Amino acid sequence: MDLSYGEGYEQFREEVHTFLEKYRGKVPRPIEWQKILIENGYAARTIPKEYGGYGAEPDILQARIIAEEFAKSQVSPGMGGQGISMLVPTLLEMGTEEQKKQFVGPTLRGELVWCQGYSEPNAGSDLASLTTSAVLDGDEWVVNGQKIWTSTAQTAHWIFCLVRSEPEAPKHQGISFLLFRMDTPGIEIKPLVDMTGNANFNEVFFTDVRVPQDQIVGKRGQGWVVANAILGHERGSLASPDATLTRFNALVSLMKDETINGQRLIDIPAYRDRLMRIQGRAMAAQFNEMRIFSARINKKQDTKLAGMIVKMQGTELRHELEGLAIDAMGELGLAFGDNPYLRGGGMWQYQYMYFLGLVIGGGTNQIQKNIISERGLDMPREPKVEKK
Amino acid sequence: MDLSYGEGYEQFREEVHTFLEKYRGKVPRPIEWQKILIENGYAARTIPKEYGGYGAEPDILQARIIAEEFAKSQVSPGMGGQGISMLVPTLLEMGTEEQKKQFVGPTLRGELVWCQGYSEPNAGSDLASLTTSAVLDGDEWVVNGQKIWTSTAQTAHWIFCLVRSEPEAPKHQGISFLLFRMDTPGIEIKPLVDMTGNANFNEVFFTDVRVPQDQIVGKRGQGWVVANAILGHERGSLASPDATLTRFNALVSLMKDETINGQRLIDIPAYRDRLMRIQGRAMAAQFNEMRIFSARINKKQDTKLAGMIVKMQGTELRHELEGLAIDAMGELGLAFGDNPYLRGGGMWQYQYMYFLGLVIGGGTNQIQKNIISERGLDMPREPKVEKK
Amino acid sequence: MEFGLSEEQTLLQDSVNRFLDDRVPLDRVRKFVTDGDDGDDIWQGLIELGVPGLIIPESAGGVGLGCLDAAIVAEALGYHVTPAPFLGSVVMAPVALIEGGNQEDLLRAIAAGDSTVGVAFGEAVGARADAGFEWDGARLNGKALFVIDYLADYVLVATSDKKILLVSSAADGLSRKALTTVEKTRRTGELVFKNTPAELISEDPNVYFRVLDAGRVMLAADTLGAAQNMIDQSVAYAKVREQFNRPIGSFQAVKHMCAQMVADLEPCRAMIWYAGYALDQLPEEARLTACHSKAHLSEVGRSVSKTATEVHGGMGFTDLLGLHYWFKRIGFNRQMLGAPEMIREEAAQVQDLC
Amino acid sequence: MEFGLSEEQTLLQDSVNRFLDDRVPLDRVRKFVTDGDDGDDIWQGLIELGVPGLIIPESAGGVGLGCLDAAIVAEALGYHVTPAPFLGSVVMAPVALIEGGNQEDLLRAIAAGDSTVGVAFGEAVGARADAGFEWDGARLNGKALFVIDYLADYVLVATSDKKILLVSSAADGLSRKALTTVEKTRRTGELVFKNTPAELISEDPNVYFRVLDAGRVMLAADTLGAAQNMIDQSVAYAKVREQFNRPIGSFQAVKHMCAQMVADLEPCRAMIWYAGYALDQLPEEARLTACHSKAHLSEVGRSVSKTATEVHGGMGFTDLLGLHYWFKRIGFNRQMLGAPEMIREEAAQVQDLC
Repeated sequence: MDLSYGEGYEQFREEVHTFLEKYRGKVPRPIEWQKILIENGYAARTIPKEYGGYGAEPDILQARIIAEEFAKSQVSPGMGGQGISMLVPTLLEMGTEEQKKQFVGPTLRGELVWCQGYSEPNAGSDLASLTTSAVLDGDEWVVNGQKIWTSTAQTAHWIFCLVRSEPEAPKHQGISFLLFRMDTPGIEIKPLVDMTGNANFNEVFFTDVRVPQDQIVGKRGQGWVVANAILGHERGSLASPDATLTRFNALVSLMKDETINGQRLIDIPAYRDRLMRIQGRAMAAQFNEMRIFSARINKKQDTKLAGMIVKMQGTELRHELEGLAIDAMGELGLAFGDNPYLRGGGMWQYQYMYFLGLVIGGGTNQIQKNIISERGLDMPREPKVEKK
Repeated sequence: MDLSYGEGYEQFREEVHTFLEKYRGKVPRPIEWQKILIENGYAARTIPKEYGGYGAEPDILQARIIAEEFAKSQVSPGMGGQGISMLVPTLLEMGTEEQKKQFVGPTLRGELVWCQGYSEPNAGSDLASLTTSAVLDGDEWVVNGQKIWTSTAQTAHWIFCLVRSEPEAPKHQGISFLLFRMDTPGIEIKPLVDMTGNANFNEVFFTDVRVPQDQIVGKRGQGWVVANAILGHERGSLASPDATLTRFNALVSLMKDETINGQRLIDIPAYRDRLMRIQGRAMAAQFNEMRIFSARINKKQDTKLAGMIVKMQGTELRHELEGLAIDAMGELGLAFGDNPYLRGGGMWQYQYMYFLGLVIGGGTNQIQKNIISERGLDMPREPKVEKK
Repeated sequence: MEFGLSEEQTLLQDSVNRFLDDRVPLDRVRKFVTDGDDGDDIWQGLIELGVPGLIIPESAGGVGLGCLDAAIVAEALGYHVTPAPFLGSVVMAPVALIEGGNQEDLLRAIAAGDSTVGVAFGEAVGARADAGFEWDGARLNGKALFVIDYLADYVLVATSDKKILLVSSAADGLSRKALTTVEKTRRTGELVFKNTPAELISEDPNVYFRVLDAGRVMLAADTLGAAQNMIDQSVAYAKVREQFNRPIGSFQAVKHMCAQMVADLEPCRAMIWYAGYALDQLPEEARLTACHSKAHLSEVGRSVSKTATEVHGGMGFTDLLGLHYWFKRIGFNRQMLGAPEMIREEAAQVQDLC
Repeated sequence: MEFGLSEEQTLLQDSVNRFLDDRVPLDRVRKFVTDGDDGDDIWQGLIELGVPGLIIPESAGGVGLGCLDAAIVAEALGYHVTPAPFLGSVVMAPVALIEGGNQEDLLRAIAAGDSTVGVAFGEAVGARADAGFEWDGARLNGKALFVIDYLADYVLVATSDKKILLVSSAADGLSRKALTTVEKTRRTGELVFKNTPAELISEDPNVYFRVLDAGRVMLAADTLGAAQNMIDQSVAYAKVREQFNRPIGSFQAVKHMCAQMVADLEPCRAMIWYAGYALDQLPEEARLTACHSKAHLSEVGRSVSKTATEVHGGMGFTDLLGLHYWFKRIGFNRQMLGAPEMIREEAAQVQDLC
């Protein structure tokens, strides 16, 4: 254990700091800002120059310092989204030279916005049973079917999409990974309102959508392998311990500010005990995250199980944390929307529900437990049931 | 809802009360007392006279009044045990006339003590896979194998025992229900020490134990049906809400009497909150029990689900209740055995462990949940795996 | 001796359930919530069934039944996430007015379905910083927040010293404003009083507690119904939804989630019956059982509503099945008239444990 | 920057684990518990590994390592439910003596394995009615209960006003008596003082807290190890135990119980590392992380020990597999030096939240 960064890194931190001081309050529009960030190595840092990145050697401590300094300064760290976080690493690993050249740069620069077409109404936990079909007709794929849980479908220019191209093959071997424009004829988008009242996600319908044959990543039938090359990335990011800590601090403030019968909520022992219980769990989660982060540098550290449990524990904890705030506020905890007595911008109820969504999303916690026990603990799989 | 018993029953209560006043402090030895109880209809009340019972019509209110008055007076309600509670109802339902005549009376009078031979080391949750064998040799069964979780094996005169008599039949149809003497040659008893340090149970080994052919209840291969005719009885009795209430009151007293740094435990809000949570659950359990009890009178009331959940909820609740006492006592909560600072006779730690045993025993709570979902909610069974 | 509903009670609940099955399907709830309609037809139907006069004496035009009967109606309303001004009109106001003894006209109007009553008990149950009002013996000044059915013809107001007052919607100096909450099948709002006349119904703390207890048992009964519906929906969904070539209900994980919900909720049914019965028949037990019913059902409700949503997977999170209406209804019942920790402390006080 | 054990630390833990695998199998634990042997050979082996002097400076004959190193040894001891006078001798006494600064001889004797030290902190952590003693500046009168390793050569005694004293087993007027507890791998007893001389080690509350925090982290680390072992046993058992013609580990219910145990326990590993590191390196965070480690591991430990017993079915309840030794070890760690609710309150105090 050594929780200091060391001298070389302090100098690097200073550089980042200087950069941020220069731009603080003077950040230009997103596309332009993204360009500046890439040029200075604060976005797309380790992506090769030839594909539009900065081209630095991977160094996780530097990445951490950049993240910390940007967070401290509250300057925008640039663009995110599923194109940058999921498609770019996929293409870099599995794409052709032409695909890397064509897509990576524009995506990094924010010129190309992507959405993800994986889940379907009947393929959720059992994603590999997806049925959106792609049939080769001449030199084009003809895509028919429906996707769900597609965020940013309205603003995306392109979609990366799992389709069933080989209906006769075993289910994991009949899937292909296609890329196509969202303005292709035959695509219809329907917002999917959720329990928070927002449409955080969409349904996307495909009717005879024609996709050039070469807009495929990997070979025909390799789509499952292509998609899984990066699926792990997404799960961990759903419940970050840093965000939990921020919310914990907000909860402490709330409990100090709010009163019932003149007594501060923090002075009610049963609530205080629940608060401290949550802090203990949040601390453990944060240290676990530091351990995982550190293991990316020192590859000798085994953090397989430590990583598998992050999404499950993190989402449950956040849901409970938001729930304590609601409880302690009594009637006030119900406030929502335009209610003038809203506390914390209405985020308590919103996050309480949203994190229940995340307990389910990205692989329900039941699926997570299957994965932990089967892949993490090597416990026997359930006997398979043959396809009817 | 009408929680009064009505006038006729108040007179009956008076009769019971008078009887108890007569004997209070003057109860003779168990065997003799059991005889008096049966003669007066306070034991074996609804069992026909011809088989040694009192021969009254079933009346659950009367039964409840008897139980209440005996509990109040703290006079012994007579003998219990698996012979009276499990074998007698089984014989009355499934036994031959000769078996009823031979066994019911002596069992009721306490002249015959029984133990139960159901579970085996490799047949616990999956009881029907039991392998203790019975092979007919001339006019005798030859029994070989091992039973476990057999309480009172040392004191029992006889055993009622599930054996595999038809090894070729499907597993539920190859079992027979035998009765035999515990002093038959070839029976060995080994006490089974459990986590409480006591030997509440035993292992029983059979080596070429010879049993007369006619000491079978039901037909060959019907043993599973015979055993299940009464298995439900046992489960409900493992965690009675009345007993939980008694323990709750003891816990309140403990928390009023004990102090930490001069503060009564009941005055520590986090413990008090846990105490009240437990009281809420205990209350719900008790009202649920009253509902079930009442439905035995008014058969129109459907209490199928209400009955199925009793064992599971009751054992978990008791385990938690005992655990709160331990927690609140701090170091003192660890006291056990001959420790002079023991509280409540050491029952807190003992019951804490014993009720963890009952969470598991009588069908683990995982098996209970299977039963609730499949039989109670009609949810689909898991796909079966063929025998290897 | 009988622990259970009488035939009449079963009939009552069945008839309310049949009406609600028919008239308040999910689409109707959705319309109430999103189109801002007033739900008058639902209330009219309940009036025709005699619900408003349920516990009002026959001498005042009511049906003369008891709080247990009201609780089983509340359960049916919760089961159907029914928008209706039930809590104040049918239970808390009648209990207060009968105890107060000086308002037969209003009782009669409620029984006839001509008047509705909202509930402003927040200040008495646990005052929050933003709210607060003064009562000078004749008039009110200040404001009351999170008033249930705040647009009703009258509002029952409890003061921090456990007096119960009645304010007419037509009273001078009264202004009313909607307060959006997460649960939209109940209309919740703010009342601002400026020298607003109010009538004293009771200054006896025992009456206040009796009214409060009755209200709490009704919220708990509403949660019982709502949670039961979520279980029913979960079991039905798990039987038809397939993943991995099997109904998800054949997976042990899903089965055990359903079994756990049942194990937690089923005893609550008997608890509500007892608590409802105790309100009228066992006065010495009524306070404790009301506190515990409210607190325990709140905990079980939270757990069931989360688990049921999980059983539905992503669908449970969307608006498509509307499962969230039940989730939010249960959330509302938890927060109003005292959150669990506060009520458990009250339960301890009732038993002289603190 | 590195969050994790160094190679040296991994080697240390491996060597202790190897020794314990070899010398303290379940049979040896059972013998200690039932035959009343003194476990001297186990302690001798740990002395040979340098455990007693682990955190004692090299200048006093020790190894000069830190509390994190001690914590990973504690974890190994918990994993093997090892009977050994570790807590007082290896951690709490050295911390106290180093801070106190006037006991180099004893430090040297501990490091050499010549002296052991027990712990009597109950009075300071939370006084119970039966116990209690007075300290007049030179001598003790009264009694201390539930003293850990009460037969050690010395006992570290904390007073209710946070002084730390040292009592020799040979001191005048000291009598000692075993107190049976449910957990028999630790020897727990009662000390009765009659004008018993005691030496003042520290009257600085900061020292008291530093010693207490170190002790709490060690109990938490012991629970980490014990709970990890229960998980390992559960997974192994579930793979071989068959019911319904399948290993029970292929049932989703059993798999999910195991997954939940891992999900709860795995983050605790990082927590113990951080808390151990903080004791030496991050003094401003040490109190809070020690409190939370102890409280959180107590909760996780209780849950894991119950679940692991359930995974084993009836076998888990018997003495045959000895699973209960881990169950009780975890139970002991929970109760000693402060139960969870009390410690969480302390955590709130540390942050000025109450």
